[in-house]
Amino acid sequence: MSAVAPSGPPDVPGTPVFDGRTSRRGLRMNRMFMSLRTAAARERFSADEAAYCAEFGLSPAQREAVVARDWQAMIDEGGSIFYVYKLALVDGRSMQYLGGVFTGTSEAEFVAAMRAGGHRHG
Amino acid sequence: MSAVAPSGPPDVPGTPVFDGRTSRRGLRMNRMFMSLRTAAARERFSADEAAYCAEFGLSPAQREAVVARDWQAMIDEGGSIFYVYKLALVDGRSMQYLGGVFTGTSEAEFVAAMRAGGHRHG
Amino acid sequence: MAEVVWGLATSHVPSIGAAMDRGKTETPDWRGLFDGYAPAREWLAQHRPDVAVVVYNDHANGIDLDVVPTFAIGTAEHYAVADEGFGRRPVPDVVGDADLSLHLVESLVDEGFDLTVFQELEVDHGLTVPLSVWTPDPGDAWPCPVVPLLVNVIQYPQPTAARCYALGQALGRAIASYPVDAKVAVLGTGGMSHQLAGARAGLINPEFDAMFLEAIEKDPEKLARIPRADYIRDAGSEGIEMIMWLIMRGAMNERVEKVHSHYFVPASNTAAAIALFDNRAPQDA
Amino acid sequence: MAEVVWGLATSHVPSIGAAMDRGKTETPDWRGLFDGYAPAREWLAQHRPDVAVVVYNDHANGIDLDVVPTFAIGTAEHYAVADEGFGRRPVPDVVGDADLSLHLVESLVDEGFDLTVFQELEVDHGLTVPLSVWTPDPGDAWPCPVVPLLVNVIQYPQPTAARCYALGQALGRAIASYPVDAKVAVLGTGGMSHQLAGARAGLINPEFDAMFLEAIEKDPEKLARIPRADYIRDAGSEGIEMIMWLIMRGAMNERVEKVHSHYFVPASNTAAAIALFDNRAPQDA
Ligand SMILES: [Fe+3]
Ligand SMILES: [Fe+3]
Repeated sequence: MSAVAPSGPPDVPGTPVFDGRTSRRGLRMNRMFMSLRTAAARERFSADEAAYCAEFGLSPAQREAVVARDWQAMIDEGGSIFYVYKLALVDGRSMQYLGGVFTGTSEAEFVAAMRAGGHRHG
Repeated sequence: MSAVAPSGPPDVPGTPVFDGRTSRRGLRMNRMFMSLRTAAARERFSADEAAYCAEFGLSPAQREAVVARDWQAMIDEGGSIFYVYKLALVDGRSMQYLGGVFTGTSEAEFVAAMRAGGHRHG
Repeated sequence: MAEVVWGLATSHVPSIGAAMDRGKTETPDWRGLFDGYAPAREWLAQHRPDVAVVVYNDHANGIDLDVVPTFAIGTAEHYAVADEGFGRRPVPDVVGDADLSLHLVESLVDEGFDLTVFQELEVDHGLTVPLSVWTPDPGDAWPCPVVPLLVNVIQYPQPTAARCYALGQALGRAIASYPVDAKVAVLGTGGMSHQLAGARAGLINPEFDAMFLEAIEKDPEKLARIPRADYIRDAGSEGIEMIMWLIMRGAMNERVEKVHSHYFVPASNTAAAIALFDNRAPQDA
Repeated sequence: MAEVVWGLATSHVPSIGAAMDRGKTETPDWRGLFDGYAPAREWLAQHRPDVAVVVYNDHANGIDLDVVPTFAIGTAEHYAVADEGFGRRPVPDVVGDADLSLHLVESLVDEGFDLTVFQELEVDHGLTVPLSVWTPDPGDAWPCPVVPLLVNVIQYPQPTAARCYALGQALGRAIASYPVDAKVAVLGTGGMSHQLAGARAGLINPEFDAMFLEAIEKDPEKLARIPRADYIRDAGSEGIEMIMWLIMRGAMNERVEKVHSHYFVPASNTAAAIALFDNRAPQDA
């Protein structure tokens, strides 16, 4: 049987790739994020964030990242940006705000950069 | 664009084929059958079968088939045999009993026929 | 027999829907985008299909990460619009076309595409924003029933661009064999270049986008040969969703006629585009 | 690099598991089946692999009909044994091998197989009965970790036999490229001829089964060419699940050596069989 190796997840600096391994790491946390679509869940979450995280089985590192709103740590701990964004919405934060966080600028600066054509590739 | 027609579900006399259309028809009923895996669900079902069926959104014909234990009608109304079987288990019935029902014999006769080599194809 | 009459490629950024829902399409931030939609919308209003296949991905609303299908298709008669967290978009629910869905499942599985069948599904902005781009004022109902075709673009390994294009070609053959005299539209959604997380967040690559916009019309095979890693590197980790355009394009004829296209930066964090193709262009002999 | 060391085809009828769980393997009804397992079990006890891929289908226990994937693969570290209604089988839970699962996902999607990924899964008799056939007394744990590979054999359109065989061949290539020095077993489950509902309930076709048992060893391509309709007609509406054996066989070498096979009627409503193949037979130059 001839061997065909998979091409593997790409390694692009500055680019988190949400691959199968990452998704396994983040499964419970992402499930928790997705649960925040209902008002009832958001209320329970806000009443005791750590307890809500424990209910979903988050790891200590994940729970700390969530409670501290350490968005980069959430990504590092297996968060998918589309799921992490559900938590941002709970806080009334926008994707531009997150873009600022990830690039070390303010939301206003990030928005201005986007209006100026975005961060150019290359 | 050249047209490629699908081969389509086979038409074999005496052989219900559980195709996509059948599965759509039976979706709610099959969901109800699958729910019967827990003791709590079986208790609620047994307490008021019609109400339990209504809760799952079964059609009147499906509900009647279930309540009357009309196994053939359950298949006709979109039941998958693996799901219908969950109801048989509630009644303490075996797959051989169902085989008897579908072939118009008793369970004992069906078992005897299987021991004698089954219903020969052809 | 059914026929693909047009194909529409369009971004599905949620803020495009939000701008429409909140009456902000004339603001300085948004006017440039929506003005660019106008010619396509006019043409589309004159070319109403009987049914549309919308190729899209879900974003933590209709499906979760417990089950990640590479390709999935809805077979329902009705798709509710998802509440993504703070109330559902004020747009009509989506009417399905189970007959066409089931025909497509049979055709595509026959051809060796390993579809997952969703018998029920709530649809999110990935599907409803493209419908809004097409039909800004649907009233009580969208112009026609819709078959949702979902692609995993979120979790690596996504299908390759080549596999998406091949699926599109098989989709075209499947539509052509549908024994109903129906005009079918196909929408490929997502893109263009963008990346939401990481140090490259805010990435825009207008050169890649221009190349893609040109080639999606004239040389889709070239795009089908691009490896996933190159999409992620050049168009950003979320820009890879442009592979969904290739499914739309694959379902069309070799030669299509561009009705209109428009490119705009930014739609929130994203380069946005629309590209509308008429599938009734004369073909080479 | 990993290597497929053996392949086992076996029925997964729930009553086979029940007979074992209830100590009925020596009764007149069952002795003929279990006696036929003995030589295979002895050989298997001497050839313990490091990990096994079990190709099977679920039966209304781990997954429902809301979502019907053509091919799905579990990527979990642990798979609980499902309670199918009246208590779970008294057998160990299944330990997964997420690393191998993720390698297979990447390899197979790269090759154009449109897998669905199950990040969590409860496994039913379709998977646990084959493990019991292999290892009647597992004690606290099955002999090795398991990767579950699920096939839609319940809802038409099932994948074609040809597609299953092609998936098996790609699975073989993927295992061969796994950069771990592991001995891998592959189990193809289900069959043989049977039909549970309809006027043909109780159907057994020993001629078809004999042909299949012979060809799965020597001419799997012949089996891969059989249309689904013929499987359903000749082997019964549930007998079509034998297409799962082709995935196992496809992952093996062109030439395999049969260690043992046995055919028995009836296991409740089904013709049952076991066929064990050594993948280390000498190949043609
Ligand atoms: Fe998207
Ligand atoms: Fe089975």
